[in-house]
Amino acid sequence: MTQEITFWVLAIIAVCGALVAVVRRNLIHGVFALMIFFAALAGLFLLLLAEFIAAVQILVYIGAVGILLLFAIMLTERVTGDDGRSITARGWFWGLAAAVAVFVFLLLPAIQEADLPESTQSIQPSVKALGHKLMDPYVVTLEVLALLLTAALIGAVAVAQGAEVNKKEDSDDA
Amino acid sequence: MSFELVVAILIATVPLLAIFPSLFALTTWLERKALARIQNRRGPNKVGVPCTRIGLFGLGQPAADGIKMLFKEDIVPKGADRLFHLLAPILALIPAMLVLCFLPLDFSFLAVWDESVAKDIKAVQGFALDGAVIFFFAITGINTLSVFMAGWASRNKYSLLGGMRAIAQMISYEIPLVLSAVVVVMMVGSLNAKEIADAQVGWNWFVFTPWGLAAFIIFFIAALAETNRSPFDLPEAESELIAGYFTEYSGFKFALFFLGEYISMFAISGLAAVLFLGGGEGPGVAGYPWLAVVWFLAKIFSLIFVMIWLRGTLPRLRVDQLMAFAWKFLLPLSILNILVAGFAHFIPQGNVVAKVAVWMVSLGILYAAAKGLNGLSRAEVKPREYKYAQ
Amino acid sequence: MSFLGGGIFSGMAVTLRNFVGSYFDPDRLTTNDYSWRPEGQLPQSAGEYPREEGEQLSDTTTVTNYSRNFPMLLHDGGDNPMDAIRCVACQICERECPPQCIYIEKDYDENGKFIKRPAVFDIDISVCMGCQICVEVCPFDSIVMNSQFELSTPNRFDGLLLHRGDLLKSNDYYHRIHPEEAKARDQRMAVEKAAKEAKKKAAAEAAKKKAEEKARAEAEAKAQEETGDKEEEAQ
Amino acid sequence: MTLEHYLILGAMLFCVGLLGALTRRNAVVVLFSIEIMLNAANLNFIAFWRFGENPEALQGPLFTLFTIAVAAAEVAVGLALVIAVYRHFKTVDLEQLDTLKEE
Repeated sequence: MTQEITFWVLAIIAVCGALVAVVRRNLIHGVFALMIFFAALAGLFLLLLAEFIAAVQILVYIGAVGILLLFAIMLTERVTGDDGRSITARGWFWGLAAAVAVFVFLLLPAIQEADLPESTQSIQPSVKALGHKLMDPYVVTLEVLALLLTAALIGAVAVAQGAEVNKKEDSDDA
Repeated sequence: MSFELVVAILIATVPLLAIFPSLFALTTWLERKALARIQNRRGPNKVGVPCTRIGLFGLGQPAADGIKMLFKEDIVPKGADRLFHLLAPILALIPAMLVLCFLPLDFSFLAVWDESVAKDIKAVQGFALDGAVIFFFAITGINTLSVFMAGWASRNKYSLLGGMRAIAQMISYEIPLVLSAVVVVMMVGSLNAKEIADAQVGWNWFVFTPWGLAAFIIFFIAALAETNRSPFDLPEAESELIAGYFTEYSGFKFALFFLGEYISMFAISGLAAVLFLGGGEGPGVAGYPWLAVVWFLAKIFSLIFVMIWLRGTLPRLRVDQLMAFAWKFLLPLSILNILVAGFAHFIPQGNVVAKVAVWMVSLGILYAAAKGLNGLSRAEVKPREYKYAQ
Repeated sequence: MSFLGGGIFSGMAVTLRNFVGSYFDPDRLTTNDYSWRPEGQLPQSAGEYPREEGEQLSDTTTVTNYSRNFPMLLHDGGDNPMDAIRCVACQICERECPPQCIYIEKDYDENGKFIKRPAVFDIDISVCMGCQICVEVCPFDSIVMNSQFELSTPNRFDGLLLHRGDLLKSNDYYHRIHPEEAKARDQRMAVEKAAKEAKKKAAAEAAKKKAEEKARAEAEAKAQEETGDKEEEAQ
Repeated sequence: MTLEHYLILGAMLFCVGLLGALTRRNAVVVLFSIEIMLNAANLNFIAFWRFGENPEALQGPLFTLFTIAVAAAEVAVGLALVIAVYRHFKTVDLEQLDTLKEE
């Protein structure tokens, strides 16, 4: 019973948070709604006994991605975050229609048709087991991921700084 | 949910909610008193028992301040975002209170009447989670958001500047903070706070190993920055930003910020005590389990006193110095520390001589690296050049 | 201490000494204790607070020499302080002041000639940050730090703008509040003055010599001229 | 709670993300929406792991862990691109970034 209440509350918070994040005009409000969505999802992970994933979700999404988004908004938009122009693209109706159609005609029937397992097995969540798995079969994946993150770091710095360097060169030429 | 489970949850959480806010009141008094004594002043010494002239060393000051804060007018600036302005102090307090449950303060001794309730308490306490330490860091990170929220919602350029400074600082110092904790996690092989504390039983505190000492120093410095304590209190630099992100806060919202800041100070000192100072370990714990809580709080308090002492000693850093210190000094040093700890752990240490040799070598490497990094990142100090004089 | 972080530890030792010492050594408690007196004897208004400059500082304390608050202007005594003011309105401090809280206007006599003293010398102490840079740059030792701190005022605009009259203090006062510093400054000034006078004397002697030489040369030239003239006449 | 609940929730979140990505014109909001879609997928991974045959293999959490790391890298690079675009075009409005369009 407690689990069901928790699930419904978290599900409603998650959907509302995501919707607000997507439709809100003020971008800062949008980012904070997105944080609420991430937090609700972390709660759902906890409910599914994936506690390490929940911690990583909070650490990465709220602690890092959210702050990064805030910085990007502060650097690109007006500081108030209010977007004065029309917020939706020209074909917004078709976008809405496509999203609803994907849900109603593509995802929902697939879920309802599928033969899903009903019962859960009792599990003992263990960070140690996760760590061992990362070291034994998935070590190459981990290394590739580390490489990817390094590349992303260098790439992000290069892309974000590139314009300035180019500008300097341009002004030197001129 | 059974009634006994509810009782267990209450026993596991209520002491935390009772102890730490009252310690907060005591700490504000201690801080003001200690700072005053360091600066040759007396500090609060008038407020004591109401309606009398009994001073009680000014111990009534926190209560008087609290009452004053409650009755102050709550001002919201005209252009402010009212919702976020209200939410920011709450969001500052909640994560700070939340992380307290990941400190291994075991209150199961309170359930003297029933063994099963004591067992339940052990099960529901936050530090029983397998990844308690990583949860701690994750939830501490939310604090940053509240700082931004306060700075942005105030519609004040100083607040926004303070908020952005705070975010940059907190993100930068979170990395050495986590990396220095990784050393301990590596040594114990667990992210569970209880297991980490238990691994240090019998004065095997991690602070007494070379890598543990280095990690403790890095952790403590990063913790100072993370909780915006002097000398890293740039986000609230009074002389530059007129208090930074909470410039526009008054009354009880301001008090909430204050409370949140102190609670996160307790929390991070508590984590330092768990990781490096043996948690609740101390003489007499085996016989009386409640002594563990006392020892733990004593360790937290000694760390807090060092924080206050440092605040009375050191001047504030500049922004560029702050960033350079995090990225050019603490970060490489903490990564090197992980390497040193790993090697030292796997070098066979049969006898005492080998062990001492390994310790001396690793201490030497760490010190030399710190010295070298310090030399590399130190800016050339020149006397001030005057433009017009001479 | 030369090891890494040693500076921090020695600083902490200093503050710890202060912290512990303040409980045993009354000299380390420098605040005036407005202790509770029986009803009726409490200070009724701000005017009853110790206002005299001398009263604010007890001379037994060790920090008196180094306590500083806002700048003041020195004069060398006499009935009219403006005659003995050291400031020559060179405006170096005005230009060097980081928060730009000093405002100086030069003084002119009736003929519009600059006389070396300030007509207006204002310091806005709501802006001043007490950095002491003006003291460091002043070539005439005319601006030094005061340690008066009872500056609270009901008016934040005019009340916190100190004018020339408020800032002018005698050298004796300076000796009273910062004895060591003032003595050192006076000694340095005396040495500098002596050196300057010696230089002046040397310069004067040199000038005298030069003048003598010139006179001699002129005399010689004249003599030559005269002889020349005579020769011409003779021719 | 059955698996179906979680899957429908995931599907709904995915569609909300899709809606944002298709209809908003601010590049940062499009990035949010992509994050929402990735998170919906993560929810599905975890739900399938929890209700699946062999939870000891920990495939769901591991895949989610990798997804989160990749998403973090993606956000970092994406936001760097947004900033670069903003520096160049002085806007992050996706409808105005049409220099390749035939006039």
